[in-house]
Amino acid sequence: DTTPMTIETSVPFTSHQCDTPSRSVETSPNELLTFFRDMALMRRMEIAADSLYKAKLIRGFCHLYDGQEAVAVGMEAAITKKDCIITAYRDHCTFLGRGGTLLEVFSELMGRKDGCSRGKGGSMHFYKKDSNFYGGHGIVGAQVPLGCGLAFAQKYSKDETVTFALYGDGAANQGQLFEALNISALWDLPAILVCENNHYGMGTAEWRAAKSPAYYKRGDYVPGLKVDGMDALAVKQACKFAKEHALKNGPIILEMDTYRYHGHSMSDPGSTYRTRDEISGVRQERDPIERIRKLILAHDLATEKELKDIEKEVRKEVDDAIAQAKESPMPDSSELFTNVFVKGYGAESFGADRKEVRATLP
Amino acid sequence: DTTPMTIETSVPFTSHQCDTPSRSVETSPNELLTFFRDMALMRRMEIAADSLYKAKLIRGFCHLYDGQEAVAVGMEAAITKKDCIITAYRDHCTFLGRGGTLLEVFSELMGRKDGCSRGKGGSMHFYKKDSNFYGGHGIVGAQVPLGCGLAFAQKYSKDETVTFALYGDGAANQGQLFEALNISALWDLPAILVCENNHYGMGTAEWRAAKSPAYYKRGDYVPGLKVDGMDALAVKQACKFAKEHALKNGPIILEMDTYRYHGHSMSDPGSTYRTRDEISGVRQERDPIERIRKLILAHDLATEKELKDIEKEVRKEVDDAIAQAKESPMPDSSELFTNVFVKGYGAESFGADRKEVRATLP
Amino acid sequence: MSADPKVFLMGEEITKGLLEKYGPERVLDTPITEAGFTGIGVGAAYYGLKPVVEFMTFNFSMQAIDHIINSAAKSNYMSAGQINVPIVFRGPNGAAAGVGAQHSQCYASWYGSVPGLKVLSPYSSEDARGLLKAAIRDPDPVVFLENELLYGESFPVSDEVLDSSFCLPIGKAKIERAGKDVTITAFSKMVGHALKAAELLEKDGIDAEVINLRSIRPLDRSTINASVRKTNRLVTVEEGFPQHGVGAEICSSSASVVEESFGYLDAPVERVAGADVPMPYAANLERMAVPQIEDIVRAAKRACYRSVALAAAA
Amino acid sequence: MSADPKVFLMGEEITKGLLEKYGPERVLDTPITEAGFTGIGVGAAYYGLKPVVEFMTFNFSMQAIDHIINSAAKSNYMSAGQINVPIVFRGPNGAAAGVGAQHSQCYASWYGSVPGLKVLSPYSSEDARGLLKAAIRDPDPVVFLENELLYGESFPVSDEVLDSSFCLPIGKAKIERAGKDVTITAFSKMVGHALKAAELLEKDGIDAEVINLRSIRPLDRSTINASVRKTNRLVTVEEGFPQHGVGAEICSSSASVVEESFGYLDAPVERVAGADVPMPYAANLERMAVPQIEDIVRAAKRACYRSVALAAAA
Ligand SMILES: Cc1ncc(C[n+]2csc(CCOP(=O)(O)OP(=O)(O)O)c2C)c(N)n1
Ligand SMILES: Cc1ncc(C[n+]2csc(CCOP(=O)(O)OP(=O)(O)O)c2C)c(N)n1
Ligand SMILES: [Mg+2]
Ligand SMILES: [Mg+2]
Repeated sequence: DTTPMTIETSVPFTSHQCDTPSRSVETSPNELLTFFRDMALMRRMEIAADSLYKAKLIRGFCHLYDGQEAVAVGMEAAITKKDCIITAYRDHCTFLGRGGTLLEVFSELMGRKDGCSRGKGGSMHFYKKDSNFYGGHGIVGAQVPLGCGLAFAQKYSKDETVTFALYGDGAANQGQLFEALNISALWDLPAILVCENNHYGMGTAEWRAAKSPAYYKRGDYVPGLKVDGMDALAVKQACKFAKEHALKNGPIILEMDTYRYHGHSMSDPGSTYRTRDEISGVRQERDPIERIRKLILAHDLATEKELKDIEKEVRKEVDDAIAQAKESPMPDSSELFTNVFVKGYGAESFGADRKEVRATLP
Repeated sequence: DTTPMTIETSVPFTSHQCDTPSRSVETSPNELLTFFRDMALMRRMEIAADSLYKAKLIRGFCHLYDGQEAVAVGMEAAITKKDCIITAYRDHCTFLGRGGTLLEVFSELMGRKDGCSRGKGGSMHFYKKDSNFYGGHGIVGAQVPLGCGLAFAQKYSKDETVTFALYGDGAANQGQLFEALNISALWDLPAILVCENNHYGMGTAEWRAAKSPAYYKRGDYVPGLKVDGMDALAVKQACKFAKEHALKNGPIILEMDTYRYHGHSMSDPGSTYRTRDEISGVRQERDPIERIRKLILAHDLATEKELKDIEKEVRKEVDDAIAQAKESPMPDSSELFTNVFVKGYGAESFGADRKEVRATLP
Repeated sequence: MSADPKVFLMGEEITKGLLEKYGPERVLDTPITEAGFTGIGVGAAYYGLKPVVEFMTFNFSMQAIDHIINSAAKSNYMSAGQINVPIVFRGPNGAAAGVGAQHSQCYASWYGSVPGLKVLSPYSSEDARGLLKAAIRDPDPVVFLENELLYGESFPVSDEVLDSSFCLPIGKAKIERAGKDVTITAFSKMVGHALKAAELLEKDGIDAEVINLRSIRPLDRSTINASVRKTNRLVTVEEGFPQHGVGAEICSSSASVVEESFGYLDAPVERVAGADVPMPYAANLERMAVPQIEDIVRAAKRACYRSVALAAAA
Repeated sequence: MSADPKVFLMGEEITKGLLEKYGPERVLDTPITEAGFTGIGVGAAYYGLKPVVEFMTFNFSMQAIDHIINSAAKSNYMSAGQINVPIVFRGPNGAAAGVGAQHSQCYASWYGSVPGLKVLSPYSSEDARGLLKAAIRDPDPVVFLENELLYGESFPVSDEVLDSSFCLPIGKAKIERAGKDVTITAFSKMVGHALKAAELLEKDGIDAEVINLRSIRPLDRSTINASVRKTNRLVTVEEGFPQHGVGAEICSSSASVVEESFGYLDAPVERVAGADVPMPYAANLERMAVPQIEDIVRAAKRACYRSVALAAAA
């Protein structure tokens, strides 16, 4: 059912150096149901990853996105797969939004062959180049200049597409962001800097890390928009607006007011630097999935039962993918030496004991 | 003659997020004559350095400050030697302003023993710690966080003093500047960022390097002031204002509108990216020395002849210092291995041929 | 830190304990802006304070590396001794478990190549305590490379080490295990591997001497040299990339094995190092990418049996 | 560059000539923000363009080194081949004349240690032309270390080199001068020094073989090895700091002298390198801080006469 319908965002947009998009967002029953399903799937996937981590099937870092799903989903609804996305280490759901599969996610998380990076990247390094998802980056802030570089390439190639570079509130103070913004503004690059403000960088509250936590204004001479990042429709509206703006006028900043339910990574219980009340307050009042559920029910687009069924389906999908991922083998040991270079010219490479293990790079 | 007198700056200050200091500047005949003499000395020194460079007595880089003298001189008039200064590579006159001697300058430029860094630093690396001058830095922008660190130390030590960190318009886009500014604002550091806007970073005009060349506003949430940097009195007024502000409220930016007559360094004729008319226009209308000369004559504080005599004296001082510096020996070859560490614990260090030349670090 | 009020600590996500003990004036939580806060730390050191700058891991020190090299390491020299820089840069270095390519690099050889820096790398609790104190007291910039995986391990500690006056000398290696057949040099986590390898080698009748380098710069060339002159065989172990690594230096340093001890070597030196690839995530590949105890054992045996093997091959 | 429209150039103060030839769309003047524009360059390479990122000198690449290492070198590996990074980082490297400590560092050993990077260092016009073209055509990130002092020198160039199709292979060293008595390895400016040293040595009856490394990574271990097996003596020359340097690698590399050619060495290897100090400004000190021709001659003679000297000393 793609009948157009219009829904008002509950919070107005706040703008800096630019117009403000309308609060009335065009959508359709279909879109709302898709939002629901996609976000439910992301939520379920992240919760399953949590369990796999606790079962020691995932190692190292694992940064979960639950709470922030509306950003990934709303953004995708506004753009096409020819637009580029790049983000930090909290990348599972963004990857899914770009069309990545659960099997690829879980296999990568467990370091298996069927992972999107064949097990070589790990949790922080997901990519899907065929739909213009460029990672998955572990160095805070680095993805912002990289994203502006993608935007440069789009403009250079006259592709009439844009890049969304996502970063956190903690990353928003990084100097390279200001450097890249200046260059992007000078060169009118179609770059959209999306600050996912979940209000904490690890255990540090935004106001302890930033003198001015009004991230949508931090571009100074670059326009910005503050968006309710818990509302997929608001996100969609803002991203549409930003894409148009960027193609015409160059860079723009979107600050998404959002929240992560989980701790920063798996070693962080997430409750030492914020109160349980704060977390449950957000869950009750602003949860992105519940918001859409309410909308669907209010507009009679589906019954409660139908939505529960979707959730059940999603659960099964996730369980099946995990089962399949567990069957996926570890990468072959020869993979140690693949992909060091595209072209190795027959150079030698060495293992830890260089006389025992060495390879010729093709 | 220290009779107070008041002089109006010819250009008003422009402020960002703060009050504007009064255009009426308190001064005295004595101060004006000192300004004249000090600036004439700096000018002469830089012109002599130019000749020495052309005579191949100075090697490598040599960045001259002529045109910008009012900044060094006005700043010193507002502060004490307990306040810290740190700058980039264009550091000869700042060093002189802090009480460094001509002999130290010329000896360092020629790589001699009597240089302020015993010939080991070179043109870009002058220091005078006993009057809180911390260099002389060759990496564009690096001195800004360093300066904020000095300010941190002053506050930590409860010294009630401030730091002036000078940087160019080119440097003003550096990310580390924004990082340091955020931290300084969070911690209320008594840091004054002085952007010496001479309108070019090497051959690049400000507007080609910055989307927003309003440098006094680039601190966004940090206050700023735009100052006529060709007017020593305006500089003095602004620096006094900034010092008070910084001790009370933390960081502030001063943009000094100034001009360098010479090219960027000695290999730059300085005339390919700007017109000769532009240069001679500034010389005629805004020259910092001529402005003070006119003030002195207009107020009958000295005769034209007396001022010419000062210039003659200054010339002789410079010539004498050069003669003396030429007599200064090269540093002893043992200096190759001194000052690598303060404490070397008897570690070995090596020359190019390690079996021929090696040293034990004390 | 309690002894000298000029010492202060800054970095991201600093542990609550220290903050409570020394207060927010001396323990400063910073935003995620390494270049900015490192520059501020170095500036504070110019003024005469003694900052301890913490990186969450040394991978992030690359954001600030210009300040470590150009602002810290070179200042005392460029100023002919006017501006010394008493600062410590510390943090976990090298591979942790399962953190992938961007979070696993070892910076010992990079920082160890730079004149003006001191580079320390503790292995045991004794090292950590004694070397950190030495680093903080030192008037020069010190890069202090810790290892996340060692934070979890426990070591026996003597009373001497627990004494508040305990401190270790900079620039001196420690012979962790004396032996006569083969010298194994290592630092950080790899010292533990080398010691375990030595135990296994003992079962095969090989008596290995294990040197814990402790200081990468200055390198204790004389201790290494003396050992090699005794054992006539050398295995170097490190976690970092092999090319231009610490092992390469030890093998060829003039004051060291090849050049000065040239006449003494009975077998080619053996270098064990991280594999020459970015760190993979998958557990099986990761295991191949970092030196294992059996790699050290194998290399040591090769060094000891080499003359035989060569003869057999000929 | 004219061949492939995907190639573009970016950096500070780029020469007018190129701008006029290729226009402002393909030749981009950047602000002085190395981290920012390098990140942008790498991002553009992710997309499939072929950026040539120019640093005014490689000293300033430290501001952007995280992008070179973490964003460029490791991406192809981390993405299992999805995101390759066809980019060239170029600029003058190492000591120029009289520019002091912050502007004189050689980055060959640092970049050369990193898997995923290719590191080239031309000496002559032939090298510059052939290697730059190879670098631009290469699908992987290439660090291209030039030398300011060589820009001024002129070299004889053959017709072959001038041909528009001329290109050099990556990973191959060039024997600049064949000889039988001692192998001298060098790169960049030091190749010239080594060749001049060889001329002087010839007068003393020593026939030196001079190897121009050209590629620091991959290192052409087989060419070096073959030469050492012939001459039985090795002198390595570089301008950079000695510890963990290119010379250290050559001396100890398994495929190289010490390990594989162990049986072949008649004398300890000799390492000639920059002095182990920050670069001083004063002309006399600066001269001592970089290898001179006579240092190479002396080291080569020592290698050739070592047996004699040893005997005398014994
Ligand atoms: C340069 C750098 N410094 C420090 C870290 C360690 N670190 C990883 S995530 C993180 C917090 C980032 O917070 P934010 O940008 O708000 O993103 P969020 O995790 O909230 O999504 C830090 C400090 C890093 N990865 N890179
Ligand atoms: C990080 C870095 N990049 C590039 C350079 C080369 N460089 C030296 S000075 C300069 C121009 C700086 O201009 P500006 O900040 O306006 O200062 P000015 O020279 O005008 O005083 C450049 C690009 C450098 N020294 N450091
Ligand atoms: Mg956050
Ligand atoms: Mg300028």
